[in-house]
Amino acid sequence: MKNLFLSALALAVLGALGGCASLGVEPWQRDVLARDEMSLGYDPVTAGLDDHIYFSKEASSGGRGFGGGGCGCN
Amino acid sequence: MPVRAKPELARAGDLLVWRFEAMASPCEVLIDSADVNEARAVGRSVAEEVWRIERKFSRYRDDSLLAELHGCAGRPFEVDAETARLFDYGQELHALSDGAFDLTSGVLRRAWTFDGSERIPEREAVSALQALIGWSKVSWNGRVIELPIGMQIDLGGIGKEYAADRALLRARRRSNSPVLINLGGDLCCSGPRRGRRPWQIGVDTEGHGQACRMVLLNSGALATSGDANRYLMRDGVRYSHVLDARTGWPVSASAHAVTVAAPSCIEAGSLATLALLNGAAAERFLAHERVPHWITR
Amino acid sequence: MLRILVMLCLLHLPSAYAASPLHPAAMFDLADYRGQVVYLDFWASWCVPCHASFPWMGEVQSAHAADGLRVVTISVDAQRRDAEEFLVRQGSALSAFHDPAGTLAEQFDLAGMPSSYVIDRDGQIVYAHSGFRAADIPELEMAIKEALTR
Amino acid sequence: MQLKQRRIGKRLRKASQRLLEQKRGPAPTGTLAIAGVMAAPAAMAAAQPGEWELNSAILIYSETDRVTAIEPVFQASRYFDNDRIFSAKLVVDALTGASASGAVPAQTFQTFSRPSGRGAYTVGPGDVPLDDTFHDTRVALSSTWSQPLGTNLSGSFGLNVSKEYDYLSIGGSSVLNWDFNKKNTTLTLGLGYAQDQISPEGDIPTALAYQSYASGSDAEQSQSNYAAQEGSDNAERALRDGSDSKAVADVLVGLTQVIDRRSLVQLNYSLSLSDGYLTDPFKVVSVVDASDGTPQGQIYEHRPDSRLKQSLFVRGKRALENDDVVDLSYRYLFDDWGLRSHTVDVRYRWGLGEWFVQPHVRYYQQSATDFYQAFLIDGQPLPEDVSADYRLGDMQAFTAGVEVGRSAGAWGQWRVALEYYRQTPDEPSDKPGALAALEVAPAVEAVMVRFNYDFKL
Repeated sequence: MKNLFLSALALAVLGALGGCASLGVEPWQRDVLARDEMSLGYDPVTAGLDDHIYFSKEASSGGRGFGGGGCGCN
Repeated sequence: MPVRAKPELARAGDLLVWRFEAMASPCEVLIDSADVNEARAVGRSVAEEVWRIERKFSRYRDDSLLAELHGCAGRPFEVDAETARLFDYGQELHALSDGAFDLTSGVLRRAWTFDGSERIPEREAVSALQALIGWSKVSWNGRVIELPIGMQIDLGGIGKEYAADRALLRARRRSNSPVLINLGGDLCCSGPRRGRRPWQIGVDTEGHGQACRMVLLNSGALATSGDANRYLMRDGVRYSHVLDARTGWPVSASAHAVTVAAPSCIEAGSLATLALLNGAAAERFLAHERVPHWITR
Repeated sequence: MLRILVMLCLLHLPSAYAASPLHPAAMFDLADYRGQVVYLDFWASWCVPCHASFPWMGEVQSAHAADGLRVVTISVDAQRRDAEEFLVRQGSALSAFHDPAGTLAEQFDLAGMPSSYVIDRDGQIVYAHSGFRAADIPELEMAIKEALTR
Repeated sequence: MQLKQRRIGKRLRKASQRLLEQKRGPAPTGTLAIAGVMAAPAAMAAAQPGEWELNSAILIYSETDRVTAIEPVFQASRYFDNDRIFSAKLVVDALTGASASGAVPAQTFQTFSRPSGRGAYTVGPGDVPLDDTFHDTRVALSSTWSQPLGTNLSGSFGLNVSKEYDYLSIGGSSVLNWDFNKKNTTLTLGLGYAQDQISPEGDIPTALAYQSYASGSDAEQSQSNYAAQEGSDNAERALRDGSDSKAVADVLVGLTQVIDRRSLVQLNYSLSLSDGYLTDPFKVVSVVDASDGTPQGQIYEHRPDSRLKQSLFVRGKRALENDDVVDLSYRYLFDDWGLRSHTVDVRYRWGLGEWFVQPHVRYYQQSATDFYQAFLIDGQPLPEDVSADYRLGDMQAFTAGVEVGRSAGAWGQWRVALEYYRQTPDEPSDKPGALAALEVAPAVEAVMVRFNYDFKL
């Protein structure tokens, strides 16, 4: 199961890398992407609070990005 | 005295504009109101106040207070409170500029005419005039002035800005509508326009008759010193029209024009003038003062 | 008396823009600058390092105007208003063109934002750079000075 | 000739006020107030070198009858030349209230010892046992340094410390971002390591040992037994360890791809390995009678000593033609404890000029870990690992909320969010006897209010 999943992931990444040459925009076309709310790291403070709440209430955590660090939350 | 064009009220977009001439400049009052009568009343009061100040302090009129003062040279002359405040202010600028700004430097005009030609005056002519310049030679106690014979007071550097500020006070007494007063490039406004929109101002610092810069003004004043078209040129050297009262000669490496924004027009104008007198260091000077500014070199 | 003409324009009036210094991209022609060294800068109001590059470009322009340097800036903002507002904030007196369709940007094949090019007196690109960091300044100034003395 | 360089602003201001016969001090509103050359308010521009960006928030999280948390956050980021950023963040987390101990409810009063071993508390018939002495304050400090490492490579390096009354965590992390394909593609590699130390008051309980206070037939009896049993409780605790530790290592590989002018997609694979003491020292498992379902007592839970978590996270953001932004994400997570979870998160940012409204919906579903058991049957052999913590059981959770904010203005930007969160754990299917009539894992409801304020210096 795990191996299957990993190989599927590897395929997906390779496919994305291969296909991405045709995707994307020119540097001067980044007006919309440059907006704060389009950034994936927008509002890290809120993301941190959310992650912490769900970390302490559910058995899953992480994945979204890289907060790092542990916390002994109950 | 040239015949003045009759003041008139015009419409510019959704603004009413009262145009008049004063201090050898085209002047305008912009009123953000739809009420024509109100606008006319505001416009008139502004023009009256500017004309009053012009009459009182003009160096061209023989009935001005300054003409009377110059006639009394060598004798003590008591001035009214308004004049005293202007002299005090001039004295402060003199101190702040280490003497580069001087109310008595107007006589240099006899030697310098900035018309783009190469008529640089003789050294002797300038040094002869230097004898007639220097606020320190004037006796001034805050009420009574004694001007040595031959010396003159010229409010050229501060008069127009002062008139703009005074006229705005008059306009505000007349009306609550947003008002902007523009006296030939020195301007001040009563606050933002209706709907909290800023006044959008195009400033022509190159003298092309075309706006080179756009400035949005929400409150306070904007004044410009310097003029790209007023200079002398000889042997490839550009002589700016900014004269240092201490030498009688143009400030070297001075900016062509400096525009400054400040709470009052007199403050903006003085900062712009001081920036020009700072020559090559104008940028450093204004950056140090932390005021919004635009310098044309 | 100072004879500074001040024009008051209204935001919503088209005439306000006619008086603005932002020219359409179609008016840009490198040939107009033959004999001068051109520092061509592509910018946008949304580009963060572009904010830092403008004061520097202003300084470079005033320092080398007499040597024949022209700093020409081209905005790739989609909205003209955004570009104008940026210029107002910057208080920029540099020549500015507006290229919303990216026609010029495509011609110069920008590698990033901002992108700048030093073009010599014969109209040849002698230096290209993308991005603007404080550490880039010595190299940029070197490229400009080299083109000016050539 | 140069003039002296000195600030003359104050003297000039005073002189001009005297000239215009204005009062001293702050200029009256109107006439000559602030020199205001400014453009129309626009979204806060990105921070420039030399500037500080300050982000602050306070979260109030409140469960019905259970935990209440107040969590202020303050983050300061200093921008330096050449895209270097230093950032420091302080989080304080003050908890009060009760949390589920893991024990099942009973038809009678039950008495439990407190996690510290000092004192006891009583739970009424039919009520889920909640440990009501639950309060702690956590202080977490973290700092990050980011800088370019090459033309298309950047890195950020962080350190963090988190301290609670009985818990200490120290960790470090580093993230590398590699841009290519005209910055349309970014490859991210993240590594993190943390070392945690737990030293609970009353020491680490012995796994699977009976908690000293068995259920009493009624409250009075238990109260009266309290003093008599204290000695034996202490004796038992002497066998325990004072503290224990765990280490957590994280690896993240991510790919961000710009799709077109208005959309981008992110794909993350992350792996997290925890090793050491992963048990919750405050949780117990009830041992119930096989026929009538009455709790006979409870044992301390025990979880495996290591956990390997893997997750796949996909996120897409798209700005619509009207500039509203849709933010969609999905996470699939699985671990060697047998847990599988799915998380879907949807946000829609609806722009209204300088204001925005952002509805938010989140759905979470997890399957139980292999060792999760809501209770144990008396007489059956003890499993090696067991936990009755409902957070390790089958459950669904749902969040719905809305955020409102103003993204413009000279004084910074603020936003406020209100969210409702509801967890519904699955009820165990084979409850014996009287337990069948009781709700072992009731739903948990919480309300969250958050206020954010961002500004620059």
